[in-house]
Amino acid sequence: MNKEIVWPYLKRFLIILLVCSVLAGVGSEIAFRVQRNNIDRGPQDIELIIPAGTAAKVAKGQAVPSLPEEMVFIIGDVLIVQNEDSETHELGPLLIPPGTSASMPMKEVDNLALGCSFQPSNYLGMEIKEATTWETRLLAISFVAPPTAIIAFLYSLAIRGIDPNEELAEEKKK
Amino acid sequence: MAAHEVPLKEYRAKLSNNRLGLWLFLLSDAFVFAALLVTRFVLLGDTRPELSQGLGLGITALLLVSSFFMNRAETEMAHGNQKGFLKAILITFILGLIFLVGVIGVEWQLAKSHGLTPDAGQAGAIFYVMTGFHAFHVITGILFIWIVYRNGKRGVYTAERHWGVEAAAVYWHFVDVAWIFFYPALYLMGTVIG
Amino acid sequence: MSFFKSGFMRGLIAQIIGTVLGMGLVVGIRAILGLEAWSSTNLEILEPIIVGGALVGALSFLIGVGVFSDWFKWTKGISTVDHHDPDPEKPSWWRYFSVDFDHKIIGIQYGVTSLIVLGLGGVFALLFRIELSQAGINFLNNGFFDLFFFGDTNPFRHSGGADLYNSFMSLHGMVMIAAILLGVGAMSNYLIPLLIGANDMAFPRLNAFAYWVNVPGAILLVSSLFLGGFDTGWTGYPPLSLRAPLGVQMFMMGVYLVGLSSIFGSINVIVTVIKMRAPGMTMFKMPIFVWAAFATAIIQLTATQLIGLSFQLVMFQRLLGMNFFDSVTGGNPVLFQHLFWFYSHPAVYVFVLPGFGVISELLPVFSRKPLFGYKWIAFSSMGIALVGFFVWAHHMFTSGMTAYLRVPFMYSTLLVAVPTGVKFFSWVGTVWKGKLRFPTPMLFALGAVVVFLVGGVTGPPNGTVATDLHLHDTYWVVGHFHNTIFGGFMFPLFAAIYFWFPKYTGKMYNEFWGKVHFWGMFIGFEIMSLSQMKIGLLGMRRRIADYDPALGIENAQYWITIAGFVVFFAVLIGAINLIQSARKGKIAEGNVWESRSPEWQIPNPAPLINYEKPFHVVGEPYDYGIESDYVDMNPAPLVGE
Amino acid sequence: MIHFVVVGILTLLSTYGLYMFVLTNEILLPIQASEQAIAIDNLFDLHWLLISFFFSLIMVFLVYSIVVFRRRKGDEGAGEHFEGNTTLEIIWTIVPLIIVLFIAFRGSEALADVERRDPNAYEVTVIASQWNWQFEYPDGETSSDLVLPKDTQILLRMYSQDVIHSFWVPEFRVKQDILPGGEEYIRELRITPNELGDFKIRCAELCGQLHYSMLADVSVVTESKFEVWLSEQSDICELDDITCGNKWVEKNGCVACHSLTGEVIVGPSWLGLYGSEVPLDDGTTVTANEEYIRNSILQPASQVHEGFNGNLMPPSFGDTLSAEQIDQIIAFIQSIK
Ligand code: HEA
Ligand code: HEA
Ligand code: HEC
Ligand code: CUA
Ligand SMILES: [Cu+2]
Repeated sequence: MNKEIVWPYLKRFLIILLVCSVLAGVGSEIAFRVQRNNIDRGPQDIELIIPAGTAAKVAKGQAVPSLPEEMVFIIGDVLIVQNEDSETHELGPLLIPPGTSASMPMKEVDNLALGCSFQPSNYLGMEIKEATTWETRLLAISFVAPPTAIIAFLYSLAIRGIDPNEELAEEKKK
Repeated sequence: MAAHEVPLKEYRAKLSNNRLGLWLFLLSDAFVFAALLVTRFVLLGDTRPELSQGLGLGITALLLVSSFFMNRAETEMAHGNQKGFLKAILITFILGLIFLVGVIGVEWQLAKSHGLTPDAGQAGAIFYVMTGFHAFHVITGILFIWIVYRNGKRGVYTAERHWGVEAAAVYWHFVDVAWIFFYPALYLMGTVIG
Repeated sequence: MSFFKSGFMRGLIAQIIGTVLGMGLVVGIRAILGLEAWSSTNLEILEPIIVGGALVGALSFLIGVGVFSDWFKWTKGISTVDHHDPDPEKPSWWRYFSVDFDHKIIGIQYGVTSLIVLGLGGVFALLFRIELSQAGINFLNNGFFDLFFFGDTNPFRHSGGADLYNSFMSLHGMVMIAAILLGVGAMSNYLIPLLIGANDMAFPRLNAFAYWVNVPGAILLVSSLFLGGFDTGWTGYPPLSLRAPLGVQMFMMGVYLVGLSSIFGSINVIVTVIKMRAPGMTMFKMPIFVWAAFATAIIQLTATQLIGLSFQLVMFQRLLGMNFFDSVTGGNPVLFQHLFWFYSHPAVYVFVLPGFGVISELLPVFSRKPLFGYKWIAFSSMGIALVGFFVWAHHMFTSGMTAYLRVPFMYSTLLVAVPTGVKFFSWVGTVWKGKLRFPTPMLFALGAVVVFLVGGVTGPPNGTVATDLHLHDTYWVVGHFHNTIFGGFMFPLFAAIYFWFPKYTGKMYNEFWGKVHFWGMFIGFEIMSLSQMKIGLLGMRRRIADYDPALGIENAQYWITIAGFVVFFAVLIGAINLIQSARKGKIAEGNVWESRSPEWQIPNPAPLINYEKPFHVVGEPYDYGIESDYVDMNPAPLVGE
Repeated sequence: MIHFVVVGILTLLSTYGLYMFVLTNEILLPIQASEQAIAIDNLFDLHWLLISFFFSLIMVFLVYSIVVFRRRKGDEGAGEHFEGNTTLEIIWTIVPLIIVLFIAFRGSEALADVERRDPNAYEVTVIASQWNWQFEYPDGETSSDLVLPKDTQILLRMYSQDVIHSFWVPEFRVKQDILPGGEEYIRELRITPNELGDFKIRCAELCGQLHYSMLADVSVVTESKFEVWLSEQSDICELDDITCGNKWVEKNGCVACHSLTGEVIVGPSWLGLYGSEVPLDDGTTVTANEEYIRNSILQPASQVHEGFNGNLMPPSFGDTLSAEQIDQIIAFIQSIK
């Protein structure tokens, strides 16, 4: 294949691809806003309440239904544990006397099992994920932009074809 | 196929068809290799099977060197040097054969002795399917090279008409390039499992 | 010269011998490895033996039929000629049953095989449709089918009505798709060289190989029925296909061979189109069908590899325990679906693009008007083909794939409506203010537009995720794709068969029976498919052997079955008409349709060598109504020639 | 020009007719029984409108051309000569493109509505296995029917024990495939039933021989009825052995494969099984006593009834059934004569 023939087509395609990528980015951002699932959200404060009588239940080996065994966070979330029980509870580094609350910010991606006094298993599983990020966005754009660009490129050729001779002449003028 | 009864002009036209055809075939084949890579990354993620690093490096080097000799062979033929051509292509053939023995005869047996059998989970499956697919291409490649070698000895090729040599060379380079993608995916990327 | 000495028969005999040898080979290997070598009841032992036999058998067929002969000679340094003149000692039909390199012969071979396979798929459809005509399992469980499968002692016997239903249904799907691929091969092989002024395809031997590999492929496909069938649908999703009866192996191997045909056929098409056009025929002066075939070939060349790979991985998992897709032990079943649909979605555009090409080719001829927006139609084919690579996951909206990606796939899926729309609007522009004539091929072309329109507009509801959650795996989808397939393939195929009939037989078909064929097929089909869509919305799932009478759809089911029979008999009438006309029809001489296209400027039937002398393109292909020519059949030699 | 006016009017009429009298007048969809269905049906409505319009547009132009422009007898001339019109082509590329963008936008909105999460959703675990449904409620109650309270968002967490199945209740509209493979492959589906009534779950993914009959009943009941029902479902049975055995058999879906009437579904019928001589596939026979039946339940593949497939029956009942329950099942089987 001749370079002079291929380049003008490639150039046009790349420009169109660029434009389409920008459009796709904007479009997918709108779709994103509409979509919203639990990991595609801004950081939040998440409250966990230890109800009265928890210690007694745990001592008997029973679980407290309102307390999850597994929690999923995204980076930037803050977990606020409020103790309404009559005994002090522990969660990893946190020590929470009755009637008070303590908080724990989520800083990095991790999968933890923290020692914990309000689960019969003595552990609370915590998964900290990155919020749906540029990676997902990039993936989305990479599925949207190329097909759009292909269509736009092909029809642009139907509207105004590329004449290699003309291109060459222009090159020469410069 | 040194059909000397065909005029050179016609031969050239056919040659350009053949070239395009071969490249299209390779494009098609590349999709299998790409899909195998995707399969590997989906199933194994950032882990990899435990394999003999020395052997991997060794056979990879061999294959690269064989590609060099293949290139020599083709150039010699293009200059009409029959002797040089035969020598270079024979070396390519032997190197290819050693590569094959290295993968199937040694690496597979080693892996098996470490418990990495085809039915040993995803790592085993991926390892054997990737090396197996590639080895299948190597086998067809060396068969092809062998045929070209024999025909070369019979004096079928000339400086103007040696499409068979060229095709074998392009195919062999393709097999080589495919391995350049497979090698890191199998031997280098990610942490060892199992 | 007896039929039993034809290449085809030699191939069959070789396949039988090869199968036995292959089975022996596996038995031998097992014996050497110290495994239990043979068992006539233990399917685990039998499976590798039979697969080995099938593989060697298929290869033997190809060797026996003789497609490799020239290549074997090449390996020995012997040169061969591209064109064998027909052997005067052999009857003219002989060439159709043996390896022949002429593209016209190969085109007809593809076409006839396609119709036979289509008939087979149709019979399967009617069998399972009878089962569905009433609620309750009441047809396929009768004793007749037990006899058919050799009774109780057969380790592969089917276990009852629902099992047989599933096998017939799955086989219907796959056999029909094989018929489509064969039909596409027929159109592109027969037409491309004629349309672009070449005397053959670029690689005649490869072309013969690409045809003949279908034959053992089809044999394997159908043999699955005798090895327990396969209850997986044509999609063969694991883990179900990992547990399915042995027939699934034959199905996957058969598909693999048919896939090889697509790959090699498409190489030929692309090279021929790029390299072998007549002087003066720029890309934008090619007959429009060639654009469509070219776009089709791009898909076939690349995507086909992935269905081959995905099926191979399933076969390996069954045979060697290599775990790719069983999620209980770490595999990933969704991965299979991605690999599978990466081919199988673009494949649906393989089904329709050549048909679109035929429609675009015929409308101008019978409207006596230029094709409206040639470039736009040409680029739409390319657009559909290329965008088709980016939409595969719309078959997986409910599959449990990564949830967020459903939105970009929804968009790209809908985007295909744009180039398809351009085609439709341009077709309307083509017939607008034309002087329309309505012989059978034109009826089929117009029917194709209408039927595909129904199929096309029912695509977007599938394409938006939320509505697809309701529609997925219902008869709505069944209705959708029968419409797209009939509109994009079946109707255009028959349009092409009737239109070029004089070109390959030298005779004229019977117009009356052609019209009966059209109206029967058109009306029968729409009753069938509109009812399918309706019951699908109401809750009729796909791939079920029996349904809940409480859905209130029994009446519609009954009519679908009746309409299916109408379609079958309409096509049968068409086939008889074609056979009769080919034998006894009126001689058709010259440019029957007053077409500008080059193939109509040469005698009927097309001579052995298409164009003794290459023509020159001097005008536009579709300038009907202007005193000018598209091609100059007797050009003055160019300067320097 | 007159042609375009006529065709334009006809197109509008046809669109109106198709939309009003066919697509929205006929009963096309089952009743709407969940909040998710509302969003989906609104989107369907948009699709019906677009289908009506585009179908009419093309058809009217086509039929009009066929009728009005057909060749008259004896006229051998050509049609009007025009080769295309770039402006028109651009219009009919851009307009559908905009419509496509609009549908895609409405589509993602509807999807968001369908997936809207209620943090207080009531969680039910769905276990699918070849041709059987099983539901587990938060406190461990299990059932083979799905009973749901009205107007509460239900979070279904679903997994399969063998192949892929799919959860679908046409009246709820939504559908989700159910994958085998444990934690990582659990898939969720949210439904907020808003109509009282009885519906059916229909497995929507081909899952082998009896896929067609993989159905289960769904009842949407009032909150109070739901509480009552739930309390009846616990794994305690204080009645006589045979009645309890019957309960376990129904709950565990044995009757999906074993009939009580002598008919063979996929497993042997239990009618008259107890005490009979059972031919095994290795050629021997055994008497179907307690021992044999217990073994058949715990290790179905070990003693296989001749003519049946020993791998069809799930081997997992040993884990889910207690010894007492198995005894009660045996008592029940014994009672079927
Ligand atoms: C012949 C092949 C063919 C063709 C051409 C198409 C064309 C399309 N198909 Fe279809 N499809 C199949 C064959 C085909 N399909 C098959 C076989 C299956 C089932 C596979 C299986 O599971 O077994 C399937 C399944 C299928 C699904 C999966 C359904 C499911 O299982 O849940 C989806 C989902 O998006 C889909 C969408 C589309 C779309 C959007 C188009 C579009 O290309 C249609 C575009 C055309 C038009 C829209 C009409 C004309 C356009 C205009 C008049 C312009 C203006 C229109 C608008 C702006 C809307 N198809
Ligand atoms: C080319 C493609 C094609 C064609 C033509 C047809 C034709 C028909 N199809 Fe099929 N169908 C599929 C492709 C096709 N189908 C696919 C891919 C599936 C999905 C399978 C799956 O889910 O896995 C499917 C599924 C499918 C189902 C759903 C099954 C299920 O989900 O359980 C149904 C149900 O009604 C059905 C019915 C019919 C009927 C009644 C016809 C009738 O139109 C048939 C009428 C008969 C003919 C058109 C043949 C006529 C030919 C001759 C008479 C031969 C003459 C020639 C010579 C003698 C040389 N089909
Ligand atoms: C998926 C289908 C399926 C399910 C569900 C199923 N079975 Fe079976 N069962 C079979 C098949 C097939 C056989 C015959 C093969 C064999 O003997 O192992 C069988 C055999 C048996 C036998 C031996 C009967 C004989 O005649 O030899 C008993 C007892 C039995 N099952 C009990 C049960 C019980 C109890 C349950 C539920 C808790 C159950 N089955 C659920 C398929 C099933
Ligand atoms: Cu379960 Cu279909
Ligand atoms: Cu698709």
